[in-house]
Amino acid sequence: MTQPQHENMLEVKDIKVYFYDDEGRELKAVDGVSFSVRRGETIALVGESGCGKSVTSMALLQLVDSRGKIVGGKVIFEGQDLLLLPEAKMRTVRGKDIAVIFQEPASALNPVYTIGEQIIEAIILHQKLSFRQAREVAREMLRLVGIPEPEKRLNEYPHELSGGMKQRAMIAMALSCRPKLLIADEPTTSLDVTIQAQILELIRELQKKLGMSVILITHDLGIVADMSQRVVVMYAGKVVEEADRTEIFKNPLHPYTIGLLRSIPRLDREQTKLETIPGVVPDPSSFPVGCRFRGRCLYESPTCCEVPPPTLVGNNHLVNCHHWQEVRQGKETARF
Amino acid sequence: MSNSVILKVEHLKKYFPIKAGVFRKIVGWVKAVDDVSFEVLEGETLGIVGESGCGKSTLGMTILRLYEPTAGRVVFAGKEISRLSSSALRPIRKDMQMIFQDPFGSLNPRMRIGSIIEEGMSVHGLYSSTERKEKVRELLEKVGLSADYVNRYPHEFSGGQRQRIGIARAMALSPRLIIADEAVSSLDVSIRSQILNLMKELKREYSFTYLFISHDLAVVRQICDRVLVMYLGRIVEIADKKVIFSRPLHPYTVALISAVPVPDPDYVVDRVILHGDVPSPIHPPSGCYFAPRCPVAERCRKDEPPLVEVENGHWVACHLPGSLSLKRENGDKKC
Amino acid sequence: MNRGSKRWFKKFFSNFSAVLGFVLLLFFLGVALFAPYIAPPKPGRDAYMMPIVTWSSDPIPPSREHPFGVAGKRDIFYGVVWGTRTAFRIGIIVTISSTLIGLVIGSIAGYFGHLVDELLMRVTDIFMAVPFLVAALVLATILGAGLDKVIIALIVFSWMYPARLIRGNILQVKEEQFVMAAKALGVSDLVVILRHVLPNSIFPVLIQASMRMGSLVITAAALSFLGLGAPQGYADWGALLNYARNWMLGSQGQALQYWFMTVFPGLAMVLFVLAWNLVGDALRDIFDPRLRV
Amino acid sequence: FAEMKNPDTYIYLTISEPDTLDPHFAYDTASGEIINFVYENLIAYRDESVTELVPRLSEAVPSADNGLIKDDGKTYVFPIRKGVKFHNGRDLTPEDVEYSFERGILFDPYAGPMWMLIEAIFNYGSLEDFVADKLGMSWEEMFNEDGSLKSEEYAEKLVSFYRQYIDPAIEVEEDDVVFHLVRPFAPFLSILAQNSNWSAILDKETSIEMGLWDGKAENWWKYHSLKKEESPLYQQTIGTGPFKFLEWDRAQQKVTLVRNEEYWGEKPKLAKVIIWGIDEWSTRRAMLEAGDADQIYAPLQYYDQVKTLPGVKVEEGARITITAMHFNWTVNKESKYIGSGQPDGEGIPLDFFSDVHVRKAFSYAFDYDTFIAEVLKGHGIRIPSVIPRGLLGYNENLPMYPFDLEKAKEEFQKAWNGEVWEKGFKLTLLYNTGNEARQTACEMLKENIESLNPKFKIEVQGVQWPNYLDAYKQGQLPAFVIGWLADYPDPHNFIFTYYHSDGVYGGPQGKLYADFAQTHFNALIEQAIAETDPEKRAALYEEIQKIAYENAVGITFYQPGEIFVMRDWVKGWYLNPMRPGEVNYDSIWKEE
Amino acid sequence: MVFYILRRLLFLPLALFGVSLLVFTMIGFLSPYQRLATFINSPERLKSDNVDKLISFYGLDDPIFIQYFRWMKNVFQGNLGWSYVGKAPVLESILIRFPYTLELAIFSVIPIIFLGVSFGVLSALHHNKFLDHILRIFAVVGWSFPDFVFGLIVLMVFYSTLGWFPPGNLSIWAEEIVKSPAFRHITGMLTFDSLLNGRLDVFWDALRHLLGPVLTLTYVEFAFILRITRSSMLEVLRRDYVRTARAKGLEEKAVIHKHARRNALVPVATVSGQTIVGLLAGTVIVETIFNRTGIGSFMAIAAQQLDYASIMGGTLFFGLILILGNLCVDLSYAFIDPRVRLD
Ligand SMILES: Nc1ncnc2c1ncn2[C@@H]1O[C@H](COP(=O)(O)OP(=O)(O)OP(=O)(O)O)[C@@H](O)[C@H]1O
Ligand SMILES: Nc1ncnc2c1ncn2[C@@H]1O[C@H](COP(=O)(O)OP(=O)(O)OP(=O)(O)O)[C@@H](O)[C@H]1O
Ligand SMILES: [Mg+2]
Ligand SMILES: [Mg+2]
Repeated sequence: MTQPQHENMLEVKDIKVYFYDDEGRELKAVDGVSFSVRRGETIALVGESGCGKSVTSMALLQLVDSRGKIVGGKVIFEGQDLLLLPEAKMRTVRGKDIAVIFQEPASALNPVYTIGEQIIEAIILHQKLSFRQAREVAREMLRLVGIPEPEKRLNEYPHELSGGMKQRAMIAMALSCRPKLLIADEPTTSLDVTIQAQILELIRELQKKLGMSVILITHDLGIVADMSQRVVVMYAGKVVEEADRTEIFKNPLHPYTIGLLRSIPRLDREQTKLETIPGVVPDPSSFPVGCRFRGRCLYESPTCCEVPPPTLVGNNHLVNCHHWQEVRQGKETARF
Repeated sequence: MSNSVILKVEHLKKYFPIKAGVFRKIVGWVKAVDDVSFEVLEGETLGIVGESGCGKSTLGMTILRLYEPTAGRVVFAGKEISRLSSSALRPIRKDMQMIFQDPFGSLNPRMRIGSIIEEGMSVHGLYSSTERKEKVRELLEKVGLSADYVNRYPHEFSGGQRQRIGIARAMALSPRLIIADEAVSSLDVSIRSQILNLMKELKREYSFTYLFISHDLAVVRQICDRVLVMYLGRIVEIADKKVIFSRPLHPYTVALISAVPVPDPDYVVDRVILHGDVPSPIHPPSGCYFAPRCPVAERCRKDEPPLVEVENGHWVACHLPGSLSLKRENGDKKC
Repeated sequence: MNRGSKRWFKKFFSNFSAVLGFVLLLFFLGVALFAPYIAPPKPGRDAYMMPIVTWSSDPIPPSREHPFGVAGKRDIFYGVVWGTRTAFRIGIIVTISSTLIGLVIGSIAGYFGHLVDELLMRVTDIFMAVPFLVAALVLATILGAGLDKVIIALIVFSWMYPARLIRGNILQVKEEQFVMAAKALGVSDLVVILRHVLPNSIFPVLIQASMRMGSLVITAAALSFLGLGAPQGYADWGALLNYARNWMLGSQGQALQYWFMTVFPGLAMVLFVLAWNLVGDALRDIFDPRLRV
Repeated sequence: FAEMKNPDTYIYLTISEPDTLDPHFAYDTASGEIINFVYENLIAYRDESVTELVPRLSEAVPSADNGLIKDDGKTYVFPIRKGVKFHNGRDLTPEDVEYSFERGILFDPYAGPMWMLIEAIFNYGSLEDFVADKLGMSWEEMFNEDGSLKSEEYAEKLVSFYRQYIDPAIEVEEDDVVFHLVRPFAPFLSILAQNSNWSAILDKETSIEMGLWDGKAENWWKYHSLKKEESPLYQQTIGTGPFKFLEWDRAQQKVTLVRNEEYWGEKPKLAKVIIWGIDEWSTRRAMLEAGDADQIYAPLQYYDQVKTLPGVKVEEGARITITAMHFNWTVNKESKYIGSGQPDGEGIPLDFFSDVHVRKAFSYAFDYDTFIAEVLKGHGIRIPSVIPRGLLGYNENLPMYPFDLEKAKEEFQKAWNGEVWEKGFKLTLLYNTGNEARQTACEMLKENIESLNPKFKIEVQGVQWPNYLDAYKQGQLPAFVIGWLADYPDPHNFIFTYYHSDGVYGGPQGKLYADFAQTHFNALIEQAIAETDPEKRAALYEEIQKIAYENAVGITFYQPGEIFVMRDWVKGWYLNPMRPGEVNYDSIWKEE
Repeated sequence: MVFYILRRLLFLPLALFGVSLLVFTMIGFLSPYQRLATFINSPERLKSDNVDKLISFYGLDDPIFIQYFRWMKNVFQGNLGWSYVGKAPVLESILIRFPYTLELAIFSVIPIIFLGVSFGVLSALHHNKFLDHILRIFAVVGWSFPDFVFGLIVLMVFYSTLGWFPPGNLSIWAEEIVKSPAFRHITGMLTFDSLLNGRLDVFWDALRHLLGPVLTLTYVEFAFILRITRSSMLEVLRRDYVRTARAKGLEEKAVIHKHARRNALVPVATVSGQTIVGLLAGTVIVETIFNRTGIGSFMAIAAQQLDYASIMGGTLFFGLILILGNLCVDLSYAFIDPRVRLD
């Protein structure tokens, strides 16, 4: 937010998405999330399962499930608040300006239509091309994402492709209209490591080629380290820390971020005992008052019962913790 | 760590019929486990790694005779169990247990966790009924859960807690061998290390023998003594953990290790990016199964490489072992 | 009651149609239970036989004495009230028996698979290849008149549906890891079925059964139309509607002259079926794992 | 408001479909209705009368007066009409007549109608009985299962049987056909006049071509009692009647007749007749209302529904039929309908009904007048015994049991020495489903009797016809309600049926009844039939009826009336009580 | 695929044998007198003396296996016996009636599926809202109304009052045309045949006669399809690919009608197939009321009269239809859902 406005392609301000279950309970799945994305930049949204990463990204496109409601905030995309756009206008943004790749390629592709039909549909919709031209574009896209024999694959159904190929087809579909922003929601979790490496490589290349911004959602810090420039760490529906990649890995200031980093088993070195974050993730229907990491945190104090404001700790590093200074201290002590 | 062999697997095969569509017609066979032989020593932890679908779980299940082997032998504690009748097998089950991959699917949703943990003991007639109850509480506490949970149902627990219940169930019988099938892979990052620590601890305490199945190399590195790498139902490499992670010989192992993203922006590996997809186990390629994706393959497409011991305890199935090696810029220094 | 089932109840009652169905069902249950008070039978007579109130078969419109009118020489009100018991009886006996038979056969087929499965499923196929109405008609004719005979016929030719369903479910549940886990513990086959497989595959069967509970009343009415079923004068909605059959068209210029013959038993029947269906639907919405969030 | 459609086509909606078109096989009114207009008899009833006869294919009605009845009523002569053509163009000859009767008698299908002629001419119940008696050997002894002869020697015997008895009984003498009866048989002419079936005249040559009996003595037995469908006449006709048979659409249960333009007599006004089976009452009624049908079959209970329909008229009439309940004096011990089968209050003993007091009590317990007024809506009458009104021997002054519950009670108290009253009883009255009046009759008896004593329990159970037939045939019914429609308008047809120990309904009344009938009825009945003087006959029948009354042999519930529902535009309709079917197609017409 | 079909067809004779054995065994429990009812089909026919002779004449008192064997022998000679209900050989009786039933089934299944699917989709889109409740109650009312009640209501309203849909198959004049030699019978179904003969007037007449029963069956049967569509649609709407379609920027209409419905229809197809098969077997009551003598009422009467030749023949025929029908359903499933492959 220190960045000049025009550099930000997308600015999400204090967005809130609540779900209501059958019993009418309110689930504050996303509760005041803000971040921004610059042109050509890859930002990573990390946090463990259920912390609201996907819901946040869906809220950008206003595709939250019918039980959920965007109850507040702003989504400013190229100077326009998307939340104020009428549905018809919003539809032209979806797929054209902002595209998504989903986690499970197998279920995100419609099983009864061929890959070709599904890609072409989007192209015709947004680019007003004839079927023939659209088909040409689709084939080109498939070639671009490295699918051999694209002509043949166009006529195949999703179930006829392997997992990696399905994901590539998804990517082709998302990129077929050359979006300005790509949301990649855990694009590789269901894939094998070697395939994952292939796909991530592909996204990186395409991003370079097409010059788009990417929001990469993942819970794998390894991928974050590999792919992103900036990192937003979420916990229980809130952003707990935001910083540049190196900063996050070198100087994490939120106790959760630190715990996360430490508890991951490392391939590059052996640990006699893995660090852990004690306790479990709180139930989204009953988050603790105040800081939501309360109860699992080493630095907990009575002040934690109020929600801390995001604090800027220099060099683009935001953290949501009362005790960040202690943390820095403690960390430093730990280091030496 | 004693040196006696507790488990010996010889030429084990497990093929599944593939029934196509709604018509249930057999159209081919999935060679999920295809001629696998190895040994496990008492007290050691053997990691089994490989991509999803390469047959790790099937191997585990077949060893335990939860699947009937298609061919081959399994010798457990000196007894060949692959031919025993199911009633003769039942008492032996006490000594070999499994922790299942899926903490949600492996607990009967309609049973209280007390009875889930107790079931094995009562089947094998261990202890009296009150002792069993006591034991259940003890076990719950051992795995880090409150003993008061006995009357709860599985759906009242989080994934990590359920995995603990699964571990308690396996431990209740004090088995000699535990097959842990991806015991942590479905867990959240922050929970995973809790469970891994628990398993390590328990092992130290009871000196189980673990067969630790995982596709996560980082986890394997933290917990195993030896590592067995599988690809499409076959073993491609077995070696000591140290050896595998420092000097992998099979190109697939190399690619696998290099592909694991490391949460450290400074750690830069020269990634071996493979091309193409994993071939289907229904129509495996001829020759070396890895050949179509292998960056260094030559004659491999014709001849199937045998599993040979290239150095002490290091077995590889490759015609060109070591021709692809792990390159990292600053990864080694931290080791 | 644990937390989970509380939630289900809450969910159940937050659904309008579920509540409607449940209330209707309670109402019918009440009518069935209190039938002797609502429509007291003549002492010494079989209460299920509707007493004859007139000798002419002409219908009599509702009056103070016969609040729903008279059809087939019998008081419709009495018939509707006691018919509730008949409806429950047919529904419950047939559903329970056919479900149990289906359960046993389906479990055996599903759990043991292979040859046993093949054999049992072929037998099931054969039973299914006999058209239901014809089979029931022949069987009921062979067994002779009477509600019990019809009930037997209905059971003999309806166990296949739960059997198939349970088999399918068991095939699915069988692959679940907790079944493997039980096997790994050395639990014997029978216990695995009874303790692990059945409790987890039975819900769809129960839901289906609840729906069938309602539709059986329709089937029984169809048999009644074809001259089978409860003996003449037995309190049964289908039989009452059957009395209306030849009076449906009314007399000239008064098409709706005999409305009461159809409306009251018809309403009872529709509401009864509706009730079971709504409850079944609601249960499905709650229990069907595919619809669960 | 419906207008008249198809002025020269008549559409009659009924509930049944013909069984067969073979006149010697058909024994149901639906078949008779077709056969009646396609075939012709020697003589016929005049219009609505059942006593006056008119010549048809015979040129005269034989009588003692015109000399065509001879030998004290043992010989009948019929001068055959000339110039009559069959539908296929062949001429009618006396040989055709002889052939027709002989074929019918030799054919005598099981459960068919030919017993009537066999009884009238030869005094046997069936051809097989006749053969067995004359040859001293039963049919089963001579024939294999597949119908072939067991031995060739039987063939000779059978041939000579034909030559000796059948052939001479019916002879052609020049232009006449002569019948020789073994004894006088009063209703013989009535049997011949019954407008259809058994006395129909076929074309001999065509019949032989079709594969009917070849007219020869040799091998005649091969043409005896075929299966229904095996008769070549099953679905074709070779008659002389006013209508030609056009089509029998079995999918739609629809028979179509067309006018015989070459008919020798007065030609029908209708060009086409459609007789259509529609089972559902409401559908029939709707079609009548819409004018898509001219006349429909309507059960009595729907009288109120049709009497006010505009454009529709309801005619009334009665056929010669009765509905009665008779008792089984010796119930089969296998019976499921007699409770425990013991006189213990939970059932009845097998011979329960052999006590006259029980029967009387039942007779007093039926509310005849209410029944006729309410259930039959006044269309029906009470009659003293089984002889319907309109027949010889009917006398409305004969004694009848009134409805009197007090008397019924007294009788029950007397029955079985008071045991019945003390212990009570339990039995089941069966009726075959579909007949509402019979059902109500049973229910009425039940209600009334149960009201006498709480220990009396009667269950009224409707069963499907197969099960009713089974119980009936096995003698398991303690009492049965059954009707009889006259085959010919003569009291013998009723008296013999119900009271004679060999009667169709005599047998099912059990062994004890047979003994009773033997001593009380049989001789009188046989005497009455051989008597030719009507007055003497009438006296004999009255005597029989008195015995029946005194012993309360059965309860005749009613002689029903019927309603005939048709459009106003139907003209010239009348009912002959003996006519099968409801419509006189040959003389009816439509006119707005 | 061919192999699969062959395998299924191989089971056919076995199944039919099983069915015939099952039914014959049931019939075997009947006493000869009960069986006699086929030949003595009403009290009227009891009037003759030699009724009992029919029992041995027709071999009704033979041991049941002998009777079965006799029947089987005839069947192998292509003779299914004589139908006393159909008054014609069994096969002929079935074949002349079947087209009527088939026609009714074909004409009914169109509105049944159309209404069932459109209302089912609507219901799912308004899940648990007012419209959903109304539609479902409307459907369940139809479903739970005994068909004879609704059939008679239709008859009353559309024939008696409005004069639109008369019962029966054809008007008299049309029947004359159909029965004339110039009219070619190709399918046996009146509507199709009249079109093929170029007789629009006859076609219209036949259609008029069809509409009453079609209306009845539609209202009584569409609820089932509605229910399946609804639950399948509900399930599909939660699927990820629906979200993908929305994310592409498709209009909601296209999302639902193109992406969701097509998938939801997969199970509906199976059920529809079963509905057709069911209609072929179960239109007894509607046939009776609208006086369309079809195979259903034929079988019902045969069963009531215990006409065993008709029952046996009919069950064999139905068995055949049901088994073949289910085979077709399974095959069609493979064509509708690309995931199912027949190799
Ligand atoms: N349709 C929905 N109805 C109710 N609650 C929902 C729905 N979708 C999401 N939630 C809730 O919102 C919270 C955030 O979910 P979200 O999918 O954003 O998590 P995530 O961070 O993407 O997790 P994962 O890594 O598992 O994808 C969760 O607690 C979830 O329970
Ligand atoms: N019951 C079964 N029937 C048919 N095929 C099976 C069955 N179980 C496993 N397979 C197949 O066998 C192969 C090996 O499966 P397995 O579950 O052993 O793999 P895995 O290595 O454990 O994979 P993951 O890491 O996903 O658990 C796969 O191709 C799978 O599809
Ligand atoms: Mg997510
Ligand atoms: Mg696995």
